[in-house]
Amino acid sequence: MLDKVLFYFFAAIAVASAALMVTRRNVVHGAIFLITALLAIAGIFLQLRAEFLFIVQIILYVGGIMVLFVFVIMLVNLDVALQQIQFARKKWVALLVALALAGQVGLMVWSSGKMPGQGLPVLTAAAAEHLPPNSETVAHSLFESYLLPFEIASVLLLVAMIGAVVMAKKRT
Amino acid sequence: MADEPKEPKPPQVPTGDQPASAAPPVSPPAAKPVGAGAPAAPPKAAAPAAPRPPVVLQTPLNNEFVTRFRAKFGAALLEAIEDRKQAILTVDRAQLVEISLHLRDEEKFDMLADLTAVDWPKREKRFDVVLDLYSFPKNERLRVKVHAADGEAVPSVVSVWPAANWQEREVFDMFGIAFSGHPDLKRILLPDEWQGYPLRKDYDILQQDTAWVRENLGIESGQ
Amino acid sequence: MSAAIQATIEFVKLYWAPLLCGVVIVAILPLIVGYIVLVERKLMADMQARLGPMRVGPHGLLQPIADALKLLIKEDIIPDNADKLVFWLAPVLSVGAALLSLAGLAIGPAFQIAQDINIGILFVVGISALGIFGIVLGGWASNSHYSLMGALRSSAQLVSYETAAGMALVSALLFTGTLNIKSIVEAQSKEGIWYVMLAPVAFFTYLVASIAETNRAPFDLPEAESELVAGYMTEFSGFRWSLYFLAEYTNMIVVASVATTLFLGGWLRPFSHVPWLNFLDFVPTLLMVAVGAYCIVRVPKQPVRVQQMFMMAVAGLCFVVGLVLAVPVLVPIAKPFYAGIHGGFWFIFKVSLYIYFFMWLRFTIPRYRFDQLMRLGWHFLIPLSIINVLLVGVALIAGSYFNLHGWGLLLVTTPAAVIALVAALLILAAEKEHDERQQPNTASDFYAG
Amino acid sequence: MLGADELVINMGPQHPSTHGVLRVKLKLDGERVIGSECIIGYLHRGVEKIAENRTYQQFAPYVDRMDYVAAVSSGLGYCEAVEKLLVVEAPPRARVIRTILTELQRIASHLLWLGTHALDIGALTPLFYCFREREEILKIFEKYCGARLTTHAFRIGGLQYEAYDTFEKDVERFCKDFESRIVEYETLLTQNRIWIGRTKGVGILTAADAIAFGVTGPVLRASGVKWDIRKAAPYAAYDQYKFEIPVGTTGDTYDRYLVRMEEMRQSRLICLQAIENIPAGPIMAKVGKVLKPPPGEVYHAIEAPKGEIGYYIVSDGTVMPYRVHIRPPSFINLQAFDRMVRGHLVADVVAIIGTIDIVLGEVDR
Repeated sequence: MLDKVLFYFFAAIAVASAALMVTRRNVVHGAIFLITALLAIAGIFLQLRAEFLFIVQIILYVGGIMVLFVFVIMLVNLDVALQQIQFARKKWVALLVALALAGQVGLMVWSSGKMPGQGLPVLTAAAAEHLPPNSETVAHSLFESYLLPFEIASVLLLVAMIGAVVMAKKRT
Repeated sequence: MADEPKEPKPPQVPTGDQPASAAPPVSPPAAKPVGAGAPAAPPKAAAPAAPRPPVVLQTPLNNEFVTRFRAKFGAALLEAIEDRKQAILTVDRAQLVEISLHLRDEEKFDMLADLTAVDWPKREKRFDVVLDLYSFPKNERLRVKVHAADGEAVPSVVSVWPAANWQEREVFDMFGIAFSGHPDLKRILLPDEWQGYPLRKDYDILQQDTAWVRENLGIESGQ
Repeated sequence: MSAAIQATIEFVKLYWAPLLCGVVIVAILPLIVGYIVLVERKLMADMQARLGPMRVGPHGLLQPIADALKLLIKEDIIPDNADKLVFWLAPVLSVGAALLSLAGLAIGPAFQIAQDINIGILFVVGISALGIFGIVLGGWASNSHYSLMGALRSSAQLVSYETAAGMALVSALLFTGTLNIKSIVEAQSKEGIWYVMLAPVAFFTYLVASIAETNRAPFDLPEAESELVAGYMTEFSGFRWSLYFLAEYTNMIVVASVATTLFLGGWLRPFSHVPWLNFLDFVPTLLMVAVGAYCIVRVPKQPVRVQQMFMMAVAGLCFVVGLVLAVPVLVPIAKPFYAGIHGGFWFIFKVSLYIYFFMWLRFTIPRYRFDQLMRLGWHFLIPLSIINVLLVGVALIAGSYFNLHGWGLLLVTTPAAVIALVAALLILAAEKEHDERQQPNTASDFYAG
Repeated sequence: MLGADELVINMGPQHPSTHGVLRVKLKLDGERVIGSECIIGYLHRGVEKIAENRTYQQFAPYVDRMDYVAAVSSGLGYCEAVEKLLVVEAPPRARVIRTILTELQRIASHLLWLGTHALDIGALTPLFYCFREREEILKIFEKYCGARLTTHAFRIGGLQYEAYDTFEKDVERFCKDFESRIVEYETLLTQNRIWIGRTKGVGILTAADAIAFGVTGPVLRASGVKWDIRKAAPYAAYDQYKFEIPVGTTGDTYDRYLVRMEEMRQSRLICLQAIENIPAGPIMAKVGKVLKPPPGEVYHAIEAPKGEIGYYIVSDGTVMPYRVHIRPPSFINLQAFDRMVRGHLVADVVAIIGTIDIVLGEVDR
């Protein structure tokens, strides 16, 4: 019961702030609603007893990426940005894509359980006390099962970072 | 202080109640006058307690430096005197920049200590612009004056001594003397829109730009 | 409907203790912070040859309350061109993040709001980092250049030093193998050695980084009053301003608590596993009695009768606390309370020492310039902390190879620390050389005396 | 708001570290200063106009209100200038006492500079240590003439007050204590890495620039020009005492700091020498009640704590000066600010304002 309440609470916040994020003209307000959406999703992770994902969501997305976002936004001249028309073109394309996506998701939800092997997997909830500590689980899968892909991904990120630095340096 | 100001230039006997025992000359002089020891300074108030002897404080200055200067600029040197052992040259306004360059480079007066003006409203050319120069190598001071009538511009010496920048602005601010060639001649201490030039003698101490005060400070000036 | 009520009742039944704890902490934290400020002012006054607040209450003891009242009833000014919503939100965000991160901390084995959350230390660090939004958004919303520059400085500074702090935490976490706060302290209890001994370089890195993260001197650039007036707080006044203040000091408590937990053995008594040092259990009692006695001595010096009574009351309070601390040691029946009471004492004691160090620094040294601060972070602390993580890792592998435990681990970690220290010196030397190459030779012998 | 292009930021006239009502318009590129303009005059009181409407004696207290942290020095300059105009000289005893008080004032002024300068750079504590010692000096002033800040300690022609009974003892005790106190400040700052980082290489003023801008006082000396009016054209009783003129080499903020610290030490030595032998005799020359200097003009400069303070006085033989012009060291030194600040960061701006050691009362007059 409590879980359900919490879930709908966070889900509602996430959806609402995502919508607000898209519709705000003021970039900083948009960023604030994005932060709210990300936090609400973190809340859903916590409600699912995935503490590690919860904290990673907060540290990486909210604490890391969004800080940089806001930092950059503040450097932009907002008055100029406000005067530019932001949603004028490709309105109909966007609408079409959105409708298609919604249809797909709806179909999946509607068809769950109807066709074997398709649709949403039906999960059975384990009792909270019996869950393995999930940071350890994540660590095991990252550093044991998927060590090589993990390392490759880190090298890739490092390369990207160095590349960004080099490109930024060249300009000045 | 609106009574008729006297010209300080002609050597004259002091009329104030000069104390009798003003015997010892100011020692040590703040800075040697240029070429001290030249035929300046007749004995001053030698006898104490004697009936006040005539004290000559301003004497014509005639020494090597002045000779050199006169040879170079001739007619541009209007007057050279010594007042209380301080050398004062009065020069032609038009040649001020050349003279300044000469003084800075040849005579090593490398610092402009002070630049100001004095208003003599009764005179034909009412303003004195006064430059106080100092020479580090020679440890000497020299005062250079130019005369300027109201509305006449004085050549700016900012190009010679950057130190003149704010000081010329201040003189412009207070006396309304324009300096031709000044990079940024505008008021410095008073507000930009202020009317009048306060240090002119015809500007009373109680007078002020009441319109400005009312408009900007929102108060009646109370004067 | 009844189901919802049922659920609520269930919820309250399950979680009444942490809820109560939370409410209590939120309620008394402003008071605690107020007194930390008073202590800071008194210490500063003492170091600066003056008295500090003396007027409100005896020795200014009621000053925080007066200050809080004043701030509460001050006019709330919102600048005309400010973004009202964000201006309103920013201080709340700041203080909210700081308070929320307190939930993860354990003050003694008995007191923790978020019971046994297994990401404990990450929770504290991650949530407290959210406070940055309060600063950045507040600076932006004020619509003032000073505020904005303060905010930009602040975010740049926080992002830089978070890395170093995180790396320092990693070095210590390598020893514990867990993120759970209780387990971390228990691990130190089991090893019989605090991690500050095993990872001194990490402790140092964390110390510096935590000062920077809390915007304290010498890294208080976001609010550097001589340059940016008050940085991001310039346009804030009254209660909003005090919220920022509350957040800053709460953050100090948080970083001090994290350091205490990870490096200083949390709630453990020094040498808790050495039986012949058990007499150290009397130290808390003696300390409180000493403070009380000092108060008694000061009583006759108080000018007014009310102040004398107040002083007596303070002394009495000290004695009572001393008694409470003494009972679990002396009375066998009260033994079960020993861990809770003495744990709380030692934890608070260590946190206070850590905060005292912050204050001491603030009174002593000048402020860094922004470029110097960034250089210190990126060119010195981050490389050092990364090297240190590597070295600690190697030391740990060596330790497990030789099967070393407790104090024995020092055999491998000390060389690691020494190497890290050498690395630090090398980095500094390289920096200095770089500086000297940069410095243009402007000396002029023109007129040189 | 902070675009890639330049940003103009206004520092002051209400700002914690512009030392008064100085307003600086800074043109910034990020945090780097690419241009600056000082806007002054907020404290203008028309001192020079007032002078033309007061008698010579009446005007003397006004000069104390210019550099109000070094009132004794301004007063000395004015009194000596008028004495020169009158062609009188203060008696030896008065000259020595003037020297002692002026040197104490120099220490006090430098102490105030040190405290606020350190505070600007973020060191909180030196301020209080400095004020502790400054208080001792102000107590001596108070005992001597009843005032602490705007003292009006001297009169034209000498002194009004005889040194009080324990004057020598007080000065001596202060000087004895002060030796260890300077060491205290230096322990906090001189070797401090952050302090060095914040001041070394900041606000460099070369000797050529310094002379061109007419900069005087410690700022000039820190640029390597060994020039001090106390030596170049001794006034009061300075020719009787031995002291050194400290000079810097690079002319950066750190050098100016070192020069001023050393100057305090030298001032202390001068005071110690002076109190050893204060000549007996009158303290006032014979200058009548009504001063009517003979017509003429005089420029007299002394070494104030901030630099050369000069008085250009024109007399027309009446009881009121025809024209008094004051050459305020802070005003002239502040001109070099733009040269010093370009290319530095915002944080350096406050360090540079502090290091020029301006007093707005004197800049604006």
